[in-house]
Amino acid sequence: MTLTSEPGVADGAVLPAVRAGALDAYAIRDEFPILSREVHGHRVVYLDSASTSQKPRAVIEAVDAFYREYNANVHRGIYEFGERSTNAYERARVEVARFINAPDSHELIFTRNATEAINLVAYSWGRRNIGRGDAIVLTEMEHHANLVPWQILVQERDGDLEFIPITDDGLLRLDVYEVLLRVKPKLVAFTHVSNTLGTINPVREMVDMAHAAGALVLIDGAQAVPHVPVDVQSLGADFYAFSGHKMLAPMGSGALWARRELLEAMPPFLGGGEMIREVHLRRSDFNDIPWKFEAGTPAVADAVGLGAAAQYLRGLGMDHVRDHERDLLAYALDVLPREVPGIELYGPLDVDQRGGVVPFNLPGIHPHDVAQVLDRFGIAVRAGHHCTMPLHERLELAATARASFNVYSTRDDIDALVAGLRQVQTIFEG
Amino acid sequence: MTLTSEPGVADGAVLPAVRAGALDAYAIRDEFPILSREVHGHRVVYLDSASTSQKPRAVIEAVDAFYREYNANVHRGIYEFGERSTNAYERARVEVARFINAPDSHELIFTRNATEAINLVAYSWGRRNIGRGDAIVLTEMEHHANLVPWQILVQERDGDLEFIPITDDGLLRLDVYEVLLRVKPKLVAFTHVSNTLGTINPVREMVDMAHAAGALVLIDGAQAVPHVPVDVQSLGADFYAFSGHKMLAPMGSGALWARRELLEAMPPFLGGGEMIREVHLRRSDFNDIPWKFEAGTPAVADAVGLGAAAQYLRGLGMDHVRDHERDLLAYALDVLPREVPGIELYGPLDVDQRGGVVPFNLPGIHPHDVAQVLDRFGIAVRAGHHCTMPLHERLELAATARASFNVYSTRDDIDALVAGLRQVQTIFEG
Amino acid sequence: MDDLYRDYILEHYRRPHNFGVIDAPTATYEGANPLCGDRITMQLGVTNGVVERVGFTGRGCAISQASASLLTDEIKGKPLVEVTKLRVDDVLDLLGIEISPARLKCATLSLDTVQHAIADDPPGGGAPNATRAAAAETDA
Amino acid sequence: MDDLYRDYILEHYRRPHNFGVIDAPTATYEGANPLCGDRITMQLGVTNGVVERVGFTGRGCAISQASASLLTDEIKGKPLVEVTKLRVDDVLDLLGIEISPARLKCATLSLDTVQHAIADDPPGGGAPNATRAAAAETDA
Ligand SMILES: Cc1ncc(COP(=O)(O)O)c(C=O)c1O
Ligand SMILES: Cc1ncc(COP(=O)(O)O)c(C=O)c1O
Repeated sequence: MTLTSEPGVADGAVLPAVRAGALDAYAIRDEFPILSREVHGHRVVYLDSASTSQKPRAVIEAVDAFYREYNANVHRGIYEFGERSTNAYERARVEVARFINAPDSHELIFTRNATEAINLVAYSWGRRNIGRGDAIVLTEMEHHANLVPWQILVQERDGDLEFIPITDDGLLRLDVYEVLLRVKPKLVAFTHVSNTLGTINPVREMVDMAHAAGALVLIDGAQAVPHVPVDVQSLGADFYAFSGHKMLAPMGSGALWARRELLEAMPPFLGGGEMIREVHLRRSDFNDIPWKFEAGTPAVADAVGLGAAAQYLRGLGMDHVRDHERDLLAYALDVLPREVPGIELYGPLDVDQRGGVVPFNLPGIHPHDVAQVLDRFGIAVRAGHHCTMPLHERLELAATARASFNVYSTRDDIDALVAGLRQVQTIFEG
Repeated sequence: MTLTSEPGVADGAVLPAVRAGALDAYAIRDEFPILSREVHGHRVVYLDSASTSQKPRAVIEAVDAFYREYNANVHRGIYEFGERSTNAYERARVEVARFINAPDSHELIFTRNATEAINLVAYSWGRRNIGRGDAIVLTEMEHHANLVPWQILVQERDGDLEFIPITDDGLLRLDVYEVLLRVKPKLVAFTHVSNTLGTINPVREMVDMAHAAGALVLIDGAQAVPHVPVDVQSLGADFYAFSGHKMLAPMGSGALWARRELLEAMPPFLGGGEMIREVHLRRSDFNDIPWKFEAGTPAVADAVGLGAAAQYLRGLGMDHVRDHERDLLAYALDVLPREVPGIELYGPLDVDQRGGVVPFNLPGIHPHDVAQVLDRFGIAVRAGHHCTMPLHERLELAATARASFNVYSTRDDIDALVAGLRQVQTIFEG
Repeated sequence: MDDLYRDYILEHYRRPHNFGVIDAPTATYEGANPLCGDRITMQLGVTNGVVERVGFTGRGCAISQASASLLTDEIKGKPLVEVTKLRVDDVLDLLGIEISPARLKCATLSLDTVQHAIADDPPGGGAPNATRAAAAETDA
Repeated sequence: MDDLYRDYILEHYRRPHNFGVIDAPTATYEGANPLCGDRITMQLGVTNGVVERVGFTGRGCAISQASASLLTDEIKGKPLVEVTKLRVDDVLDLLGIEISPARLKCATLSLDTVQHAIADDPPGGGAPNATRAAAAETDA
């Protein structure tokens, strides 16, 4: 199939946003239209990127161009728009697969988000492979998306869940993991990077341990793909799920990657058009992967936007992205305790084991109030349980506030946060 | 909850596109940017709207504005963008619910497309309610989306499928339906309007018959909601599924409506964030409807676009839309046989029982070749089985070509089709 | 400068009225908004259909604490029937600030909890010590 | 004016070469592209490892019929080993027109079917009359 080029970032082009081998976050900021707005008379300080990222012009325009220039259903129409649309959709698949170094782009399934990707595995692989007494090993730090689907599955199939505990610093207890593997779980599923504490888990080591014990491994990469270089082959993963909308791509985009043999052996998940080869009234044959798992009209524009986002990030270089965010993290971990009296910080102290996520509390002030007051200064942070209630229970925290970074985050944002938090303290202590 | 207004069509505003109680399709055409393009040097004659519709400026701009002005995750952030985003998302729900006259907007679940909506019912309601020997009644004219999920379900649960046959004209055999209901099916699922033949089925009558026999009814409204006034209450439906992208809304949008009691009794489908109330390591409580069925980050911009599309169509008036498309259909059914020698047309002859879908064949010329040659003239029609293989088998057709209309379709489009088909004949018979 | 955190709201937050447990409550209920981690326990002492005594304990944000403080002031001495008739808007009036959808649950947790306490307490009957999460819809 | 429908393509479509059944085929296979409803049956008469006779029947679009006509011309008289080595690009070269992704399956159905026929026919062995759908991926 010849894939002609759709508008986007030129292959391998060096963006003005990378200078002397480092990101120029100020230049990048200019590429995100929303960040030049004002909120309550202040510049936008968006520190909720772990929830969803903002989108660069290249992505917004890719979506817009899809609808203005060649909108059509994919894989169907023998006409100009249909061919361009199919081309762009399949080219986005190649782009995204390449971004995580998947060996074969047909192993990449477009989903709405990481949640759907994980549920797809729980329904399709899970219902065929998990039976009475079979165990699945998770961790105490999982996002609900990598917990609830397994709860539903083991409840239905009479299986078991086991949990790798964490240290008070938010690191996984690998010694306990080793013991848990003795129950010979069928699957180990864990997050690559914690959305709440930022912990970067030792994936390769954990995968090797799981494989040695005969388990398959699903990795929730929702907080990894946007922030660190991800190579599913060198990680040794069996299933890798992630969200597009957290990696600068449109809402409604996400993906599941899995090894071909696994996908081919799995029964379909959703039934309908596109995922079939031949349909009769009482039986059907199914299509090849990845289409077997993409029933119905896909979110084509969102997928095309995801391709553009992957291309954009590749242009920046994920090593640069990671360095940039680690620098910000180090700066935040340095300045916050110094400048904000009494602030409590959670998560690993070692910035090499941690992504750009800073959970905190101001003693005596509820995180909702913190977030609400910060909003008055144009500062967006998240307050609540961040979809990790069990982790909050484990840490005996009712809720936390969380600042999280992305490529467009700057030291100015952290300085603004510091100033905002002091205002919060003034209001509540005054 | 106070829902503040996001940009879009003003409530109840009379659009310039409605004049003297009828659509002005030429004025409407101007509101669809893609239709002013050229394809192979010709104006765009887009006649594949049954596959997916084109999008008006109002929808494209609603998506664009979302990303440029207030992109954020929903239901989470206590900050300006998060509140606007949540507002816009929930307001779109109200708008779409109102569009099909749902009694309660919380009964409306956003999905990727009609396919996902139907699968949601098959997984959640189906796995709880269909057991060994339980029957589901479908029809011979179903789209694969309303067939394959039920095949998968009955295979897993050891249930049965029964099919209402069609007449050669493409009308359902209600006499046979009556007999089939004697097996006391648990569910009757059928399409409101056929995507292949255009047949508008007598929904109300069929629902009453099903209810009298104790069955619930799922209606596949993918081809109805964009084209005829739909009132789920007066139809008496239990479940109503449809796609957004066929009704001028973005790709990746769709919805399921169902009666509150049914949704409340159903177990969740996808597990993850947003669909929970409280999560512990080994058990969770689920959220209220509709959020119970919306796990993970939704396709917010697409939903907002769907709201804008519903608003746009409401502005036009669905009665006007229906009249416009019936006029086009009557024109096409009149002019095609007169002007295109030998053309074979399928589907009901009565335009009152039929939507704007015109399947046809030119004898001796494969529909793929028809479509391919038409493309040279900028004309987009669909060729193949239109995701209704069993219907094609029933009609003993390997494939058909299909022209289908939407609000922006005009008599000029049909004239262009006629001229194009004559060119096809010249090339192949020459 | 901030609409929400008026002085009297902060005052109620810092020194809430009716904070603490009461003796021999006739109705007790623990309400929770799992989405923010807020928990509040309401105790009522009802005599002859009138709320004679009321107390609350628990933690939460300024909005939920202030609303509990204001609400308990409001219902003390009121006939039960009137308390059951209180609506969300009444609480918002008591607070006197504009509440965004995202904070609505914070503002209404105390009312939800009071009304659950009353509903669980059969009129004139015993006082089952209910401890169950008050319905929290979504945090939107 | 249309790239695809050159005169020789239309000529092959209208009067395909090697159309019809052959006597005593050593290999027969029915290939289908369910996505367009195209079906083609290929019959080979192989003697001493050489395709001596070949015939096809079935219906399809101009592209698939022309490609079957051209392909059968091409393989007649060729050693089997060479036929098994034919690739998609060879068929596209035979057709000599630019094929869009959407029509690729039409163009390659005949080759797929020939190669399935050969694969199903154990070399030097019997001639099982296979009738199975040739793999059709997606119509993209
Ligand atoms: C670690 C992790 N997993 C899964 C998810 C779910 O992502 P989504 O909402 O895109 O499905 C998130 C997002 O919050 C996350 O942080
Ligand atoms: C009648 C009918 N049902 C269901 C569908 C599936 O729609 P979607 O692809 O949006 O899920 C279609 C679309 O082709 C249709 O025409």
